[in-house]
Amino acid sequence: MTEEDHQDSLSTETETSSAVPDGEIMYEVPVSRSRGQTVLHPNRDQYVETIEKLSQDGFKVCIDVTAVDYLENPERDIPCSISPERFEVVINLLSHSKKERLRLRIQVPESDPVIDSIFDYYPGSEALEREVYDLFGIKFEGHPDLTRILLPENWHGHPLRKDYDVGSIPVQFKEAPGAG
Amino acid sequence: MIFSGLDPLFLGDAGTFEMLLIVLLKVLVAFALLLVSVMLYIWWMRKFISAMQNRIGPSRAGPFGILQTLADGIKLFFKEDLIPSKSDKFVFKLAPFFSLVPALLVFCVVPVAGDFSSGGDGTVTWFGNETFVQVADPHVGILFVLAMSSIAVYGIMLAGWSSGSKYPLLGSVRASAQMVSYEAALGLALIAVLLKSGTLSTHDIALQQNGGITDWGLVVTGFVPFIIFFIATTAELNSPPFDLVEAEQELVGGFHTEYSSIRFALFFMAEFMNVITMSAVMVTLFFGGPSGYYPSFGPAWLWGLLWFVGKVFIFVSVFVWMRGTLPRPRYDQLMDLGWKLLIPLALGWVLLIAALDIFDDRGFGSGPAQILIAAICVVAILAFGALLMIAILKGQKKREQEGEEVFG
Amino acid sequence: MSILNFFKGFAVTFGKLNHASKSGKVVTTEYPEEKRSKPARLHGRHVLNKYEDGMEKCIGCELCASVCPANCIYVRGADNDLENPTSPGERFGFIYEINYLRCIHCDLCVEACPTQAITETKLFEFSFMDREQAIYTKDELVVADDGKPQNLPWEDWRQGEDEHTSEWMRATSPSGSADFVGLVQWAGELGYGTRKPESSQGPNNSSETAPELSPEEEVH
Amino acid sequence: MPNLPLLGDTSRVADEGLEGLDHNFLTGKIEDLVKWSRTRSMWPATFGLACCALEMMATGAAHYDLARWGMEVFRASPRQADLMIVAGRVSQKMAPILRQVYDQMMEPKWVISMGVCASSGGMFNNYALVQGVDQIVPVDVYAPGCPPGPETLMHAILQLHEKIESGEITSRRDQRDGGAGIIVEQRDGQTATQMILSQRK
Amino acid sequence: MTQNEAILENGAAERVFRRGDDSAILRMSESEIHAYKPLDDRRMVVNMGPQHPSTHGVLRLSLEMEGETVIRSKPIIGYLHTGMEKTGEQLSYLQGATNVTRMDYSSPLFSELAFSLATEELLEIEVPERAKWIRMLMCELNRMSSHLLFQATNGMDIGAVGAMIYGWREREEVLRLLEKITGLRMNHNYIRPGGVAADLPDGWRDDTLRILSNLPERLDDFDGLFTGQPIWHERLQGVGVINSEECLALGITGPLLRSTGYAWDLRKDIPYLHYDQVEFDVLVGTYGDCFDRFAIRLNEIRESIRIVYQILEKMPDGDYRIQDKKVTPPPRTRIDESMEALIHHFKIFTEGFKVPAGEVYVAVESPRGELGCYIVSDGGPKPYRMHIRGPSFTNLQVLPHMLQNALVADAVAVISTVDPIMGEVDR
Repeated sequence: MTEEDHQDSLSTETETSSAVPDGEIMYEVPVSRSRGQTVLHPNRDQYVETIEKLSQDGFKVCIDVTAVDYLENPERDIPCSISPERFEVVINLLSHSKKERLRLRIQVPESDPVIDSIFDYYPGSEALEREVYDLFGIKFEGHPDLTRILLPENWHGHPLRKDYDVGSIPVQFKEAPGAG
Repeated sequence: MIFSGLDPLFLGDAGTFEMLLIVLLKVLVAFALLLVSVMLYIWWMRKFISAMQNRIGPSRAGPFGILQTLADGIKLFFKEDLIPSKSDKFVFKLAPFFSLVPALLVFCVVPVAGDFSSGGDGTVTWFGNETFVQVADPHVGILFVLAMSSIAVYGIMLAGWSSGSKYPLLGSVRASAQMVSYEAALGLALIAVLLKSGTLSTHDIALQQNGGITDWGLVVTGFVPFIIFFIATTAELNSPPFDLVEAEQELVGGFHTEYSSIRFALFFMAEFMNVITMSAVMVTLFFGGPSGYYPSFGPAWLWGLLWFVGKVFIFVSVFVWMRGTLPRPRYDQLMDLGWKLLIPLALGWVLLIAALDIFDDRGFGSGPAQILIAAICVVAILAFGALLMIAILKGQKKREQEGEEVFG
Repeated sequence: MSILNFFKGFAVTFGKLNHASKSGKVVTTEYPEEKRSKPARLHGRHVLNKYEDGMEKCIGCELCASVCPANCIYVRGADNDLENPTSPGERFGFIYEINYLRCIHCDLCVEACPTQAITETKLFEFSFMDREQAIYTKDELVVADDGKPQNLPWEDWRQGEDEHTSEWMRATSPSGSADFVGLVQWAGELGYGTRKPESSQGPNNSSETAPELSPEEEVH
Repeated sequence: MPNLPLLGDTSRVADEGLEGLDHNFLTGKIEDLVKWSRTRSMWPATFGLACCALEMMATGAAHYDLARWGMEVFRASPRQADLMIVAGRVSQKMAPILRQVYDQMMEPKWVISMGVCASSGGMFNNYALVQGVDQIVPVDVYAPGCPPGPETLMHAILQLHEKIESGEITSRRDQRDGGAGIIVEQRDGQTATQMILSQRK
Repeated sequence: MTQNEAILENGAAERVFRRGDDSAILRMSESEIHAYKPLDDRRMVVNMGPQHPSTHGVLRLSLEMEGETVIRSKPIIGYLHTGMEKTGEQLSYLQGATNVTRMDYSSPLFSELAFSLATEELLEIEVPERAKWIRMLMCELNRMSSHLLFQATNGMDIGAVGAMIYGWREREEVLRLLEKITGLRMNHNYIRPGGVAADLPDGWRDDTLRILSNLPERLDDFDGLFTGQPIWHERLQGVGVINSEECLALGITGPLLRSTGYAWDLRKDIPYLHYDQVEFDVLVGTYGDCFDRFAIRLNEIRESIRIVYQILEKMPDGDYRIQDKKVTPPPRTRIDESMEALIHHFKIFTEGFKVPAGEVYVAVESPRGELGCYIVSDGGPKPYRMHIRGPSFTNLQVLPHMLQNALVADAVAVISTVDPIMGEVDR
């Protein structure tokens, strides 16, 4: 099935079922385009179903799982049916047969930073999800071994959150103010 | 003239002062010579490897870096020593000596020089006394070599075990298994030489080979025992590519991981001293010891010494060459090689030689009978080998099946 | 023939023995006795240049400090003394420090400097005993009266390492535009005068200068 | 009697014990010999962390050849190493291990902080890195650069050699608290440990 | 692609999905592993690394072993965590290349390329032709040096110390060319958003040709040392086997994936720069074992040589940076002449150039696999979020599966041929 076919077959369905999504629909979820790249915006609760569909549709490889903290920059271009939250989990999928990439952006609220793991569909997401957990504090439900991966286990905080300080110290100079 | 394994020094009168002097001198010279040659060998090893790698190698310690090993030694000597708290302290301290002393002792039975020209009797005359240029020539010289090289295993095994940490333990387990199994191949390869020479005395073995290359053990025993002996020696010495015991990339430092300072230096020295002594043993057994072409001028023992040193030098260089070239086999592959190839091959070869010898004795010394018996032996060996291979393959298949059942 | 293959490796290593084959020669440069010749663009230790009349080039604009990803440059500008100006123009670099324990030699400062005041020499052989020593002040960075970089006692200067100081900046056209190739776009330096730009942005620029000898060829 | 044959000036013995002895013919030579051996056979520990580790290994390879000083013997076991070249960024997670390896090394031991990341964190002035390995272990020589070229590393090593050769080995533990720092009082007539390599043969 | 599809039809990757106790992975946190005492007496837990000669830097492997056989294992990483993604948010797009280049330190130019391509995608600009070809040239040279580094470390890990020095020696030749072009031996900061930092220097062509003519002979040396060597076969063949299905499930890319016979190379399949204009072959293995991975890397150097010859032929002249006032600083003569140019110069170097809001993911084929860069821009001069998808990070997940039932010595071979660069794993 090509991309167009999907849009044709799915758009008729969604027009009747859901509440006025803007623009395109693929795999029953709203779509946006960023610099020509296709981005799906599934709901946090149902995104695993989307993943399942995608994995059956040739997107055999999960290339990347990461997250973005939109604390300082709440505006972003997402379809208006999706309400922006502080965190966004970004999943990159690749289809070798179609030579295509797809990106999923899933909104995760700050109050409840939990999302389902996609380990059962893509075992390769294990380390990637651990990294997101480590650096952003987003928990993945159903992950077999959700522990810190990059930082020591007794580390406090999640450094890639925007409210986490960079932690830089002043550079040593001889005549700069404060230099000894 | 064959002295049936006894130094002519001790023939005749009861001990004189000169005899004592000569023996003492021999001990001292052998010890010093060995230490100096170890020093030079380590330097040569590093230089030779450097040359193979288009580098310069040690060059700042003395001219051409020749004092490099001395610098290493002094530095290690003045380094802080440590005995890990988890270790078995007595054994930990003892182990390096277990390693070093046998290496020194083996060298005692090697004939280093003497008149080994064709017709010579391998003796020199010092202070009016006729003697061998070797510290001792016991009747059981070869057994002594075997015994000492086995004791050296204890040094390594105990070192790893007593360190009280995991990598050295793995190293020592490897060491004991590897050395015990290669000891067998080593011994069987030796038997071929012994069968031919009919004596255990190293001096006599060397002396029997002084008639030229066709008399060398290498040719007499038919190359195969030498190859087996060489491979087994490499494994026995932990020399690359069979340095699994200390495999740096796998076991950090193997048995000597926890050793530092002078104790480590002793291991270090023992390891390289073993290379020299085993090369010397190999030269004695298969390459005629100090025999070779003796010009008519100059003292004969000097030519013997030169031949001997030259041959040993070639051998140690080959060890270095291997160090610089070959990747390291895996532990189980090494054991496979020992048990499944070398030991059966050595055994078969001994049988072949023995059969040929017996036929010789019975008067079927020449002609078609010999060829026939050789052919029969080869067929038997091949059949034996084929059976062995079948057994190995069967076993492998069975293990694979079991593995599949267990692990899916 | 696996047995033959076993010995192939021995042939390779033996062939590498010095002068035993084409690829077998010692390639070692014997530092410290000899030093390999540095490529002209190497990012080494910085210098602060002067104009040909002896005035300092630095105007204390702090562009270098702000572009430095490691924040290892500290600059403060001050107004020139009208009677006895340090640099042409209104201001000069009053304090100039580089912390070499932070500097990553990315040369963004050289690209940023509007007056080509800071450039890099080809010296990279220096090391420090303590942290203070690693902070170079203006006294150490600025070129001497003859326009040559100062040879500090812990630096290992050799002949010619000061010669290509501004090479990175002069690499063809600093803006990338082929129209400006070959144009002199910078002021002269004390001791070296006006430096020529690098040539060509064309497909074949091998013919103009003889290829630089590689160090190993020079050694032997 | 201040001056004794073989022992030299003994006037300070009353105050300082044996430390107060000048070096005489015998001990002076032994000390020189030990220093010589330490500079000619300084085995580095394999402590590669990041980019600098590649340059460290390149320094050991054919084009630069650390083996000239007998330094190609990179020891995997810290027990046998003399020199720790901290080659690369030291993260907060790695810091305790680095210290442990340093503690496992036997005296005398030296540390070269190779590259700016090890020396000060370099451009990564953030939460994850230790901002200077000298907070964890005493550093003898800092090599700048990111990464330092092989020559820079060799320069640092030679500086360390020079430092060892000009320093004293007998009384150094008192002066720094047990660490590897080897800055000690200079002997008469030696004022600076710095050297100019180009003048050296 | 039919071949790839055929490969995939053979069975599912049951092994990697297993979650329970019998899986290959020791699924415990570090402190749990520390406290863990295997019930079975014959088993012990051994830590390999982080300071271990063959773990390529600071990888730590916890191995549950029975004798010398590895039963379960877990790679523990983070010992080189540098906080680069956080630092990347502090640096402007102009400075960003200095940050990313330090991730994969054996092939720094690829990280720069991914970052630059992503930024350019956000800016919606197209770099000049010459810049593209220079980028390709540099990347292929870097691929050679990276694979030569692999030959060196791989040889060292298997115990062939000689090979190590040969690898370093050939790599040094390539590094010297890179140094001549970029001014630095490593961490070049050369490929930047908008083009490259400087044009190729005089004499680059001769230097490149010299390397290209010398290298094949040196590669034959590796063939002599390794490829036919029986011990080498014994050590690598049939060790660390993995199949395509497992690779895809685990998100493995690069030579690891190709070693299983699955032809997937971004240069060929989703071409970037001008890789569609050069001829080269995607090398695939058959068995997916260590030997295939070794052979693929060795022969990829040869393919790179082939590509570089074509690049030399096709190298056009012209600008090497985009002539866009917003991105590229003005020519130096203009600074003195025009106030506007001076202001541009100051703006670019103080605050950097602004990048329109949006987010983009761009991937390139690094020597280790797919190297991706995900950038979110909020319209300012610094990335709002900069994430690098390092191939080694994902590839490391394969270790426990390859190591199951292998010996310690195999572990060394497997780690070596997975060829992780810890800088890129831990970032």
